[in-house]
Amino acid sequence: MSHAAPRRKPIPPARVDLRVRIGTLELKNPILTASGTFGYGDEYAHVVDLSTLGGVVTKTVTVKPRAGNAPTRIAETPGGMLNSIGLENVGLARFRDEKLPRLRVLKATVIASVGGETPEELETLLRALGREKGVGAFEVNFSCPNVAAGGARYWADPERLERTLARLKPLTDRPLIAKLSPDVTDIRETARACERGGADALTAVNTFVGLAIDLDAMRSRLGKATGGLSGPAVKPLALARCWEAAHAVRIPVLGSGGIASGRDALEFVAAGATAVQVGTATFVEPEAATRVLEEMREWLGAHGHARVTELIGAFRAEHAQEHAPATLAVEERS
Amino acid sequence: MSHAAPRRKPIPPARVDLRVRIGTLELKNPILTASGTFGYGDEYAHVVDLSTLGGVVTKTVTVKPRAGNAPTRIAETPGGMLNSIGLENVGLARFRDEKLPRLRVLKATVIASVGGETPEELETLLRALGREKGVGAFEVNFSCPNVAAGGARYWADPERLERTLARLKPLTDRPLIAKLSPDVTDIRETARACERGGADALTAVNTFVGLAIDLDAMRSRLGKATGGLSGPAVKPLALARCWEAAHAVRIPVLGSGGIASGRDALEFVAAGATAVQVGTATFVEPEAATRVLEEMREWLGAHGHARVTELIGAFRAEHAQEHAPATLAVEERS
Amino acid sequence: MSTPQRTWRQVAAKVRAHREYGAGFHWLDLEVPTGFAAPVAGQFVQLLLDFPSPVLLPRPMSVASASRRGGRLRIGFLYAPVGSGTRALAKLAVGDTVHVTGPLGRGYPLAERGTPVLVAGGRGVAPLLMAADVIAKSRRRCEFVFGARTASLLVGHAEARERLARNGSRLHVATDDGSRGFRGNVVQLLDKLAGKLEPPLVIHACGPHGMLAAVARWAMANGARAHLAMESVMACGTGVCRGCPLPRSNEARDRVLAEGAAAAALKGNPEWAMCCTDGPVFESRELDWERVE
Amino acid sequence: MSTPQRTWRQVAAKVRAHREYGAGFHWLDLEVPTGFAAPVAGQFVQLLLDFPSPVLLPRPMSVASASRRGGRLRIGFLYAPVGSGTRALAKLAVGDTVHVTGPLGRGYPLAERGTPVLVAGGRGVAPLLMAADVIAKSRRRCEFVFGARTASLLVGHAEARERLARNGSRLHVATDDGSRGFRGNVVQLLDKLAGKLEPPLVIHACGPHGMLAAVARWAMANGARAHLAMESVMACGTGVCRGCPLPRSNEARDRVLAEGAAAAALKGNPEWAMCCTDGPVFESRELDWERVE
Ligand SMILES: Cc1cc2nc3c(=O)[nH]c(=O)nc-3n(C[C@H](O)[C@H](O)[C@H](O)COP(=O)(O)OP(=O)(O)OC[C@H]3O[C@@H](n4cnc5c(N)ncnc54)[C@H](O)[C@@H]3O)c2cc1C
Ligand SMILES: Cc1cc2nc3c(=O)[nH]c(=O)nc-3n(C[C@H](O)[C@H](O)[C@H](O)COP(=O)(O)OP(=O)(O)OC[C@H]3O[C@@H](n4cnc5c(N)ncnc54)[C@H](O)[C@@H]3O)c2cc1C
Ligand SMILES: Cc1cc2nc3c(=O)[nH]c(=O)nc-3n(C[C@H](O)[C@H](O)[C@H](O)COP(=O)(O)O)c2cc1C
Ligand SMILES: Cc1cc2nc3c(=O)[nH]c(=O)nc-3n(C[C@H](O)[C@H](O)[C@H](O)COP(=O)(O)O)c2cc1C
Ligand code: FES
Ligand code: FES
Repeated sequence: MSHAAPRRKPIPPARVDLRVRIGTLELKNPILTASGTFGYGDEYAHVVDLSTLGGVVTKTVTVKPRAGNAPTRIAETPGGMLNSIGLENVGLARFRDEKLPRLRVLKATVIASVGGETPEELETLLRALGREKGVGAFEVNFSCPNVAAGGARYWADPERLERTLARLKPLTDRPLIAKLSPDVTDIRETARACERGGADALTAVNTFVGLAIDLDAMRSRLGKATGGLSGPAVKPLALARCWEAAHAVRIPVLGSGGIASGRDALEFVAAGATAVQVGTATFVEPEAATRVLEEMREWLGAHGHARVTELIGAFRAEHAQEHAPATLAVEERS
Repeated sequence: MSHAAPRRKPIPPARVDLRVRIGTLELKNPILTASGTFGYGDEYAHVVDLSTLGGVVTKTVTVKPRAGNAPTRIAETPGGMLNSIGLENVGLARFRDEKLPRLRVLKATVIASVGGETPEELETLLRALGREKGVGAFEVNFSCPNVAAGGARYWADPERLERTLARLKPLTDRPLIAKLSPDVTDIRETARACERGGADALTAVNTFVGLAIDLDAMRSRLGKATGGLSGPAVKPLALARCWEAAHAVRIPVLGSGGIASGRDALEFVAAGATAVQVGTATFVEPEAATRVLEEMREWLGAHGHARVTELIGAFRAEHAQEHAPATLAVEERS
Repeated sequence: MSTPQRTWRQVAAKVRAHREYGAGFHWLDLEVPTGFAAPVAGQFVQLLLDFPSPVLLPRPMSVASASRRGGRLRIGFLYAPVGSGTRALAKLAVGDTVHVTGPLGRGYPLAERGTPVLVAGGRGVAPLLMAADVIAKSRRRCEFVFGARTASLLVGHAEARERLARNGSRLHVATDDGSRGFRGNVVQLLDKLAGKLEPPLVIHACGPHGMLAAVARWAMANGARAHLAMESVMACGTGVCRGCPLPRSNEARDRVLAEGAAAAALKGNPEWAMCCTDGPVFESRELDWERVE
Repeated sequence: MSTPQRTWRQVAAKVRAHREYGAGFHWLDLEVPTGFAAPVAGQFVQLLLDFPSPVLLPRPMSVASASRRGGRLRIGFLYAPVGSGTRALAKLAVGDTVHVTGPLGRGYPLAERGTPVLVAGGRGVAPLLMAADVIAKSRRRCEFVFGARTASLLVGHAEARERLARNGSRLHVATDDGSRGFRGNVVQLLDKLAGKLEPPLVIHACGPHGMLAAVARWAMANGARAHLAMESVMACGTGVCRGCPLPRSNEARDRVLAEGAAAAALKGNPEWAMCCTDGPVFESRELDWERVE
């Protein structure tokens, strides 16, 4: 029932140019793994050749190691899952001394995710890692819903985002990517604040705050009351936020939320994303990111796109609204 | 693995007192149908005895009839559906003259949903309907994601909400229920603003803005770019918002979002809702509201609750956080 | 049009037969409990898989046959597994439960005076197989025009021929590639046949919207009546969600505006007709074919 | 513990047998393609239904048997349909495809020196049936203590007896209501038996966490070693999501802190062990049983 776009001549998928650019960093292709869903990369090295991916976004690290939240940390919900990990991570020192060297050996393009409860903590992280070999870019997690301090709501303030990014910017020569929370009234405002502050790119979006109650025990199905919702259930919501953010700024946007297929990834690209991140899908299928990449390549080839960049923002909301007067002047007519 | 709450002696489900109060309106039970998912009530009268439900929230009416948005208006997504109806409705005059008389015959407790692009339009509606026989309460739709003007974002401004409600309040002697959008940074702020403005209750929440792209046609799977997401997929998100809103105000809250079973309904009650609305589930199962009601009654009886009101807000987020220091002082220890 | 409204119910039905039907199509036979009203050709139901289902909403499906065996009503469906919902449907085994809401919508007015011409495109043959049955039972004849891209896609061709043979009705086949019957589309074939048939013609058609638009235009240009079974993405199927709009013609819009309350069971929207309750079968003059997608 | 790490893969497996096993349990046999490593007793896999599935995440399931037939590896599972995922699993027919990620986690150290005592509670019998097999194959004897609320819930009782009979191992049954064997729980029975067995005892147990905590405490109090197969809600099953924490004992915490980097394959969290990669089998001293839920 839909009007197909004009047909192009197919080209061999292997010849599709998938390279994209995030600030000064060139990625082989737009498929990355999402922070917190692929460990520190090496866990999956025996099933996924990390060097074939666009990049690996590592688990958010904080200055000190964090033990994370008490159980239960996971609850499945229809089409999605809630998590309340609470930023369990090995901390800055072990990340730099043990994890990064391994990732260098695996030839992964590493995007190091950093998180802090205050602007100062983020400065400490960037001062320590900002010029470290083997880090391609930094993703600043401004959007964790699962920590008592320094979480998504703390960072939902556009001014704080702008000021903090302006302080971080001089501390590294690598691109800075600001990862945004979807739980805001207008993501265009936080997006623009990050751009003003000097972010080289945005990631839209982190998980959505959610709650599930175990009635019989009359407590949360998680150890903490709320968690973050991810997976296919949130894809339409994440896509809407990604589309809005991408149209509000000139810097590249990385899409995240429910991506599980090449078509999902391309929906985000069409909505304006330069690259995308595969998260929860990896829990279902360890090789999800690789499959998403191959499906994307196939689709682009079959539809005659020589470069993935042709498709960035290709979706325009030019809809046949002209046939639908919102208010019918019934009184005037009858 | 969870610690069960202390057991009570079961009581016959038929003896469970399900009555709840929304301002001056007493409802037989807490199960209502959600606006826009049950028409004007009479469409389902041959399969559902409307008089047995807590209430029927009718399709949002506007001053003038609206033809609604161009097709496509529905797109299923994992665990949910997007809709872009665009407030198609018969308008104030026909609602009052044709729909209300029918609902009076069917002995339904009617909650009339009203929507406007401006505070003035809402005043017009309340002036016309405010003292109409057969309307038990009004739900003011401050949260439609699918209209160009007067939608969720327009009404996300706490001050506008407060001022508008203060103007509507004198126009009716029936309870005023403000229906809120989930797409805000902090629902406690819009909730409190409505309370200050004089709302007798809140409904949390309406649908979530979402987008789905048809790649082949390179356009939205809906006629308009974005739509509103509803159904099981959004339940964890809606529940979190309902819980937050309920704890921010003293007035009753009606829960809405993904409710499809008695347990779902009771999760909202436990989170603080005085009543709940069944929406998308009715599309799956026309008698969903009736089943939800019976399942709720059974569960309360089996768990020895003589009154549903005992359970309102029973969920407390007292979680075993004491075992989980957020930051481990590893350096200090080792 | 026949308007058996508000007789629908949701019932639990049992799968009694389920088989491959050629060209990737499946035939599904369900036994519905008493209390489920007998459907009219052109009506549809909402099929919902038993819990746990991989999809949320029920799927609309035209009734392709209805018969009684030992007092029990059986309804048949001809469908193609195209997405998650219909692919999950394809896994149903005999004895499994499916939830059925129906019968829904308005069917074909098969009793309308004139020479009945049934026009089917591809899987649109489903409700017309049933229409042919009903016409045969009432001892009238019809012309059955059946088109597809190529011979192998003439799904239900044998079944149609068999049902039609009973009362001297005739099957006319068209394929785009000429691999069977007339080379061309159903409208070209209709145009060729029309001269030999006794007017007025009453066309009952089902198929892709593009084909239905062409049939509708042909009918309006040639003084025939045409009843077209339309589709739309649906949620409720019962008229409450307002999710399945089809554009009304100017003529229909003006009529709804004039009739006001009386039109379309109080739900009349002058701009958009609802596929599920105003249709799915519409007379050609009801819709604005320029705006049908 | 045996630590066959990073040998897991996700493969498409075929259902070769699927039958009711009594008391509402099912036995599922899957044939996995070559390349899938042979699992050790106590290890688990993640079972994922083929698309379209009504649930999102795979479900963790202990391996209850592993055998080769004609060069092909078959793995068996004993499970109860308790929710949407396992109920959908229960609909699988022979020939259907299931995706299996594994083998995952650390199994029982069955070669550990001492008298092996297998302690099973309810459906916890699954990995211990396999453990009994392995012990039998290595021509050693074991004591098998099997408890349930009542006789009818002693699922796999006959299977256990048969497997044990091969090498002179002994089955000891306990039921809370005394409807079969010893009246009481497995720990009481263990306590009664212990005196007659040659120390040191090496207990391998699986069952509800409450039972496992009691077994662990008994072992610590009586100088026995105990290896307990734990459960947790899981997402990845492979250590990356950090979603399946179990509380470490103070002793284990101090060790992780002291060993630092070397501990637990670089992922050591001094506070919480991960069920999926640090376990699911833990020695009694590794966990803080006061905080196990
Ligand atoms: C009144 C009516 C009668 C129908 N009768 C039949 C029939 O007899 N036999 C048959 O095979 N199909 C029939 N259909 C179409 C059938 O409902 C769709 O094929 C089905 O809903 C697709 O569901 P899915 O989950 O398999 O695919 P999805 O994954 O939901 O979608 C797959 C493709 O089908 C399209 N689609 C989805 N829903 C509809 C819909 N309601 N109408 C049209 N296209 C849709 C999507 O846009 C997409 O291109 C009928 C539809 C209507 C409205
Ligand atoms: C390492 C491991 C091995 C297991 N081995 C077996 C086995 O051999 N046989 C067997 O029948 N079951 C086993 N389980 C439990 C099995 O994974 C759960 O029963 C299953 O995940 C429930 O899924 P569901 O969709 O049917 O139920 P859901 O609807 O997801 O939940 C139903 C109930 O099960 C609980 N539950 C959900 N997930 C888990 C989980 N991972 N662990 C414990 N409880 C859970 C829920 O809290 C709820 O009370 C094992 C679990 C783990 C972690
Ligand atoms: C278990 C889990 C842990 C996560 N941890 C982090 C994290 O440490 N830092 C971060 O920025 N995002 C984290 N996320 C969010 C993901 O990176 C991703 O943005 C989100 O899950 C949405 O994408 P998805 O639906 O593909 O999973 C986590 C998500 C999950 C499910
Ligand atoms: C098709 C459709 C139409 C709706 N129309 C309205 C409406 O007119 N007014 C309103 O306040 N909410 C409307 N809603 C929102 C519902 O009332 C409800 O709040 C929302 O769908 C979440 O609940 P659910 O998941 O149970 O459907 C509509 C929802 C759907 C799906
Ligand atoms: S499908 Fe709901 S009105 Fe037609
Ligand atoms: S389930 Fe993901 S870390 Fe254990």
